[in-house]
Amino acid sequence: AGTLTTAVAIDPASWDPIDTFLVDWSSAANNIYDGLTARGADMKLTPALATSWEFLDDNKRIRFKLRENVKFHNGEPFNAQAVKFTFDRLLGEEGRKGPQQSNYNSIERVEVVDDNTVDFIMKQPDPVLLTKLAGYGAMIVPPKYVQEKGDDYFNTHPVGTGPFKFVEYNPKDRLILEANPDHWGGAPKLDRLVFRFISEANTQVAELQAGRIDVATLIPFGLAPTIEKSQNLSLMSVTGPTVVSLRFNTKDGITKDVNVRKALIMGVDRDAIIKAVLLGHGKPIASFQSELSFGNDPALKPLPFDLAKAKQMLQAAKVPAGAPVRIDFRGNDATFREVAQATAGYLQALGLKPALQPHEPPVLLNDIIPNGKTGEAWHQAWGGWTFDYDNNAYLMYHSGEKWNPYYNDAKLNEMLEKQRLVYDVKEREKILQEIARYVADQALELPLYNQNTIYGVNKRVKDFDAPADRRFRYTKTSVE
Amino acid sequence: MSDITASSKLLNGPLLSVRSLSVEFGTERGPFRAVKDVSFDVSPGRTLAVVGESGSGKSVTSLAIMRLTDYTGGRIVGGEVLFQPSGGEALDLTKASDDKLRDIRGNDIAMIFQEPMTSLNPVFTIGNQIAETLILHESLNPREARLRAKELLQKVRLPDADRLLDRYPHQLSGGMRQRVMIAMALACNPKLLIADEPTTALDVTIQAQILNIIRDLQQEMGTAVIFITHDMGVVAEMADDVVVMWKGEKVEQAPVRDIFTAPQHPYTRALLSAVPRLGSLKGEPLPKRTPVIVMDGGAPKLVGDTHVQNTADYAKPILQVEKLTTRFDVGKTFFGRVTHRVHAVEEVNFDLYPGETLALVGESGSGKSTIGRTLQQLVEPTSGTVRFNGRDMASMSQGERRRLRQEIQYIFQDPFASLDPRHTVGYSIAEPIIVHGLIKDRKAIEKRVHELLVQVGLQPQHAKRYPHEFSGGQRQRVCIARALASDPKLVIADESVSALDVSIQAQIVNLLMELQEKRGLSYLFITHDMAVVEKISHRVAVMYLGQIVEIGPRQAIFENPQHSYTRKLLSAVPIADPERERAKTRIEGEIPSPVRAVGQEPAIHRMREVGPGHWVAIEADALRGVA
Amino acid sequence: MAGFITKRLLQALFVILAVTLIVSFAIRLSGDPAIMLMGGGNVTEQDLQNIRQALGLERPFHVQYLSFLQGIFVGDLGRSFIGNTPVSALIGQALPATLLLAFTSLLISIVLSVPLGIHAAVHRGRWPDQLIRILSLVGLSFPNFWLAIMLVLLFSIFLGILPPSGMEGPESFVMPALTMAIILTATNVRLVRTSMLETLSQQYIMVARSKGLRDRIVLYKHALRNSAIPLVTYIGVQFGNLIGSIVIVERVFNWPGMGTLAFDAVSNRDYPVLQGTIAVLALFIVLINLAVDIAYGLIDPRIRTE
Amino acid sequence: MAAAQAASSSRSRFRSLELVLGILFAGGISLAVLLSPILFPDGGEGMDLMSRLIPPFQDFKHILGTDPLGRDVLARVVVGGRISLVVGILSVLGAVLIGTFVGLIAGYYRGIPEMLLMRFVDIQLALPFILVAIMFLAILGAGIDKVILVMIATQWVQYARIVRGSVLALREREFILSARAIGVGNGRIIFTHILPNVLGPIVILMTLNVANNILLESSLTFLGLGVDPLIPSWGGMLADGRTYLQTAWWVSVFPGLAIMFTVLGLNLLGDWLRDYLDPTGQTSK
Ligand SMILES: Nc1ncnc2c1ncn2[C@@H]1O[C@H](COP(=O)(O)OP(=O)(O)OP(=O)(O)O)[C@@H](O)[C@H]1O
Ligand SMILES: Nc1ncnc2c1ncn2[C@@H]1O[C@H](COP(=O)(O)OP(=O)(O)OP(=O)(O)O)[C@@H](O)[C@H]1O
Ligand SMILES: [Mg+2]
Ligand SMILES: [Mg+2]
Ligand code: NI
Repeated sequence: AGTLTTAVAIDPASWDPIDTFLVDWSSAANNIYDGLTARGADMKLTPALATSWEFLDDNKRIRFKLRENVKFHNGEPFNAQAVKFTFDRLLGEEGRKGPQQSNYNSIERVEVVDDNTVDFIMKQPDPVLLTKLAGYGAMIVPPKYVQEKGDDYFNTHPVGTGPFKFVEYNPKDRLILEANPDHWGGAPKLDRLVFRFISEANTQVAELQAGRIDVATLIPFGLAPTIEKSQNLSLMSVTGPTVVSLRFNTKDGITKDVNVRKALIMGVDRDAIIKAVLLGHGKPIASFQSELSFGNDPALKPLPFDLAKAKQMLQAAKVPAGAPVRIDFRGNDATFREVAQATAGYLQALGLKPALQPHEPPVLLNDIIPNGKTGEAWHQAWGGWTFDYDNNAYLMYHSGEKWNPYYNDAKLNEMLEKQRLVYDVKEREKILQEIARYVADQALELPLYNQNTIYGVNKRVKDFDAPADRRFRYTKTSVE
Repeated sequence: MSDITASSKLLNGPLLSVRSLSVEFGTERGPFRAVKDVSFDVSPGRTLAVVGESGSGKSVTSLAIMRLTDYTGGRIVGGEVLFQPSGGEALDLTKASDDKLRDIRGNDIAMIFQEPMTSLNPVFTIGNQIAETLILHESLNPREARLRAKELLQKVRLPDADRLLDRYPHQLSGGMRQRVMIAMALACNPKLLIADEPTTALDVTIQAQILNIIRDLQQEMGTAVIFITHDMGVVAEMADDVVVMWKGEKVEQAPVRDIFTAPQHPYTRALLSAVPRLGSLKGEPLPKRTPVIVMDGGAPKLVGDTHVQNTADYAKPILQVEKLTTRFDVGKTFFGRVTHRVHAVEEVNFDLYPGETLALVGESGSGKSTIGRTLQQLVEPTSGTVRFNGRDMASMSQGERRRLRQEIQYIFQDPFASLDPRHTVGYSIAEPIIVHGLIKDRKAIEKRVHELLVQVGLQPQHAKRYPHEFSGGQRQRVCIARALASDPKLVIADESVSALDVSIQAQIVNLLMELQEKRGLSYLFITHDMAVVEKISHRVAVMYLGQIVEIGPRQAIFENPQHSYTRKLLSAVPIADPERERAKTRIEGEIPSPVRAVGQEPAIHRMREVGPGHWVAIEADALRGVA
Repeated sequence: MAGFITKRLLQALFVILAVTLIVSFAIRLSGDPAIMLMGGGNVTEQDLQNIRQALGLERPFHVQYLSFLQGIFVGDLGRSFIGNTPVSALIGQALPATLLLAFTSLLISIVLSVPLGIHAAVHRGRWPDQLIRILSLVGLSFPNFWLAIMLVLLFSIFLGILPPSGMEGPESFVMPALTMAIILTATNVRLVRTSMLETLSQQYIMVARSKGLRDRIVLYKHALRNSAIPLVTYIGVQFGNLIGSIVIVERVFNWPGMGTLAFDAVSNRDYPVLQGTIAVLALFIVLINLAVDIAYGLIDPRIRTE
Repeated sequence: MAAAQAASSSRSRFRSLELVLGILFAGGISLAVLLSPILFPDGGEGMDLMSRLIPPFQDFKHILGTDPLGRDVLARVVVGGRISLVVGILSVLGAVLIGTFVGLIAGYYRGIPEMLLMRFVDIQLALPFILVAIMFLAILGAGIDKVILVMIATQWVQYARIVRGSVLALREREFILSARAIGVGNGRIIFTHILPNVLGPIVILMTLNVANNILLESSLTFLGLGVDPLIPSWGGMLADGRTYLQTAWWVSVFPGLAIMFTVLGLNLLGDWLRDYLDPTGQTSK
């Protein structure tokens, strides 16, 4: 019993699964909808609306057995038709207008076998598909409701099969859900969930301190100690998907030279930054992925911090003293602002002349990066919810990708393409690790850290599983 | 002297007793003592006239009595001002609390300020400003107050009082504003009325009525009056006692008869000798300069000589005014339709010749200033033509018009308002020289400014002062100097000598006449002072309700006035002789107003020639116009 | 008067046209909403094309702008790119929140600054003046988000009497309005003070005093109205500034207003929402300034002549 | 008003006190800022992650403490004045010059020029600063010069409107008429008679806007649009320090105080200038 209030940063404006890519959507909607599969706070994949699945026809067909006697919140039955409808919608006209379709392009179509069985016919292999079915665009929606009420109504009055039912939505302010006692996984312990949209970190913390929210999702590291010290609050810090690196311009400037890039990496004390700026809420990384990520190789170690060696290498590469290093970054990322300054401090110690250039995010995203207008380096933060290195690596290193304006390497391209066709887990992992090593070898980026996901939680909240990816599912949680 | 002895002494004595009052100003050049050790008494029902040199501290003394010097940066550095309010203890106003002072101000002691233009708040209606005092001191409600305000306006002979209540100060003529000020001061039937040059902007007929009102008040309520004036005729008519001030000190005090018959101090004598007397040029066709006695240090000295002003050249007029009409819109509906207009000037015709002085006299509000402003292109005429040197002004180019502004100078009726408060008077005087490029060299300009200041009776070091640091008369002289600076051909002088003491006035008048002789200047001289008119003008035009009702050679007008209004005007002139029977003229009845509803055009009366160049309006026509 | 007002309203229409045209044009130079909508994941050029087509962004600029204008005339401001919500619904919700906040803070500021400014002017050079002047500067020395956080720390966390954010009851107005009012007041106090000094040296003020009027009447009736022109003008200008700076205050206090709406619209390159909000805000700013111009004539009859 | 008399005698002394204090504050801070290359040769950039967030008055080397990156707050405050003062002063000067000129012309000539100029002003006024800033900086790219340009572009209208408002009232005053009557040309009337009489509110607004603009830079930083965070600036420090208000107040309070003293100094100078320009103020209340 009781109400739990969670603050998330952004109001996604639509609760339709195919309209959004925002984590904040998932933070709330993960309680409204179910997917065929699910992933808990421990990041393990479990059955959800599908009870089991098997790969047929040389992996070209995947057959799902569906859970029976499940009803949508509006009373509509969940069945194979609903699954087909969901994916037809996602892959059809409707889905084309949203950002989710492209994530599921590997699916050719969905076929109804019987009321409780569906087949997914694959266009091409997709090793990550089962994970993708646990969230976002693959959340199952009620066909009759959507068809009758229309898309606009559905946007603001979502209906799913999840543990909580929609009650009220005030745009830019809050979303209110109530318990769905008939949920197939059992009735949740809480009566009500409130999600408030608060985009300013200081405000979230203030609300948390004032006891008006129970869970804060946006906590600047500078305020972490305040929460830790507070009597009725606790700070939860878990390894999350977000990794941060400084990507290098491999085409122009001093960073053209791989040795210079390596020197830059060695010249920055990443451990010190994690300790001082992130206050320990992060881990060093050697490749652009978190340790939870599929494809992560614990054996791959980051280049060590060695100022003297770095200086030497710069000298060897004939980099003049005071050579400029410009770093472009997202201006609204307060944490990175500090990290960037600290990094610049180290670059300065190397005898270089760093400059930091903040940008409005759309500008960085639309113009500076894709059009190759960055300085010697730029800020890249990434947090794929699938926890699969493919998602990061392909977009970052494959030639022609928007995020990769400079680097074009046939060997790397080939490896990236190849792993996408491999279902064999072991083999795919091997290729991914190879990619990571290759990238590290070419020093395409300065891997900074894997940033923890931190929550500020009121101590009255019990059984709060802190999910690494912020996709809450408050089925077991309760409040005092 | 302690308060207690003071009050016991005052019990049956004077209402106000000023004892050794001294007032000082802190200026940038160090402290300046404007009033030194001045003492006098005023008793209920009596009038004390204060006369004296311009800048001698008259206004400052009166401000100090009400303790208003506090707000002008002045400081009472010595003396006391004992006031006996209704039935209560005598009170030293220099030490009274703010609350007490507020009770007294406006209620027991009221003041009419010297400069009516700047004394009214520009953003409130006349009605509002009068009613305010009544609501405060007489506890009237707004409706009653408005009614009373209307009565007061009628009492000071303002036409169309009802509508006037809703008009703003800038829509009134100088004399109208002055009467509003008077109405305001009289509102609460004060025990003591301080009137600082209350009638300078009024024509003599209205002046006579205002003086009557004050006398009535004295008789009915026992009001004591301090009357500051330069007009010795008014002094003779009004005063019981006279105080003469000179350079911040009281130099003489005596009953009015004694002052006129046996002046003691040399300054008093100099002053009286300068008083212009109506009829002094009887039989003479041309105006005449006469020598004046001025104070040189402490001793009187005779300057100037007698000189007939034979300067006018009637060959070709410098200025021709034909059918000049100027109207103002005063009533407008929300949709911008005009409902009422002020017919300020209606089809006025006259010529002015080089070297000639034309005096424009007439009732207050009859359109004299408006004519001046129209000639100076400050107001757009509604119709009519004005020719300067034969050229129609309307057809002149931008450049020609600007040049015209060098050749025609207009001296504003209110000197304070017409000087930029942010510039020194030296700068203001130099400005016409600079903008018309008359003198190029900076040193030479400075020299010329000093010269001009000396000519108008000021000192070269005054150039560095700002307008607010001058007395009313001093400012007026600054304006005259400024007008003369551009070396004009025609000067329009609007009440330009009215704030000057007669001695300075005589000097300025002589200066103007001298310049006329040397440079062939023409003057359009707007004034209410008939004695000055007689002395200075070649011809006279008399205005009434926006039209010229009589125009002709000075001698003809003064010795053979034809129009009834002209006659009334001449008979109302106060004579500087206390022995004369005090005039008791009282004009009753409807006061004609120049405000008319749209479509109701006034009748233009025809003129007939009664002597050479002497034209008079046919009165039957005028009456039809009024009706 | 009526003529003047109709003329100015027509001009206001032109101003709004110009403003929306500038904004619509400029925003299209600085980023592609399709990319923003895709969030930078797995996107192909084809995907982007699809989205642009769906949003009607492939049409030439003038066509897009004209259809926006057509929409305005039938009261349809289009739909948000995000969530497909009608822009008019978004504005309908945000506008009252912002206007309420803006007017409350303006009101607070006027109520505070007029007496303080007058007091400072009257006591010029002495301690009340110095104190008021220095205090007003403290309000100017820290940015509004900083002041906001301080207020939150004080009232919500330390004293626990006001909600730190959100628009709920009347108590939630206190801090956002105060934050903005502090800064406005700092400016207004000084403006009132200067204009008062100018007016207090006029002769008619002395005349008013000679009538025995209470200081309050002399100052608040006679002097204030004569000093009001710069103040009233500045309030008109401030309203514009207020709308500009309200973005930050709304963010800090999580106020669901126009500032947030416009800021998010810019960040997401959500053209319809941005165009709509700017048009509505422009309308208000223009109307306020029209009111100011009309007020001139009411304040000072001498200006009425034209 | 009881103290009025005392005031008049002490006024001249007070006026010079304003001048002295104004010069002391504004001048002192400007001097420190000018000398900053000598006082703090490392430009406040000397980072030391090990000595982060030292409170003020505890370590002799860091009298005002250190920031989250272990940089000396005092050094950053002094060096930070460079950008802040340049931004504050240049932007205000630019805006004042343009705005005053437009306001004078519009208010004096009225008619068509007024209509055109004032509608232009309305357009500018209706574009909220932050949004203009975002778009402008997005299109032109960031940088201190562009920040100043945006401020000028958005703020000149304030002056234009204020000036026009005052001019409307002034041009009906008698002394303007009398200047015209003497033949003073329009240009000269505008610049020698009208301008000095509208300067009071402008001077006040100017000195206040210097503060405002120093702070605007921090608002831009708050929204992620500011300038290079490596170059210290008061606004940037305030924005960066906001998350440390509960744990390390000194990071943002000292730059705030620096702004305060600068603004106080400038305002005292502004008041003095206003008085200096207003002769009537010298002797009357
Ligand atoms: N505010 C002021 N500051 C400095 N000096 C002043 C101030 N007001 C008046 N004075 C000076 O005090 C003297 C007396 O002025 P006051 O106004 O009393 O003269 P007045 O006798 O009324 O003259 P007038 O007949 O010309 O009006 C003058 O010399 C004048 O210059
Ligand atoms: N701007 C204006 N708006 C409306 N009415 C005006 C305006 N200026 C003057 N008037 C009116 O025009 C008439 C003539 O005014 P004018 O100033 O010419 O009179 P005057 O003869 O100079 O009087 P006085 O001797 O009292 O100065 C008056 O009734 C006055 O109220
Ligand atoms: Mg006087
Ligand atoms: Mg007149
Ligand atoms: Ni007081």
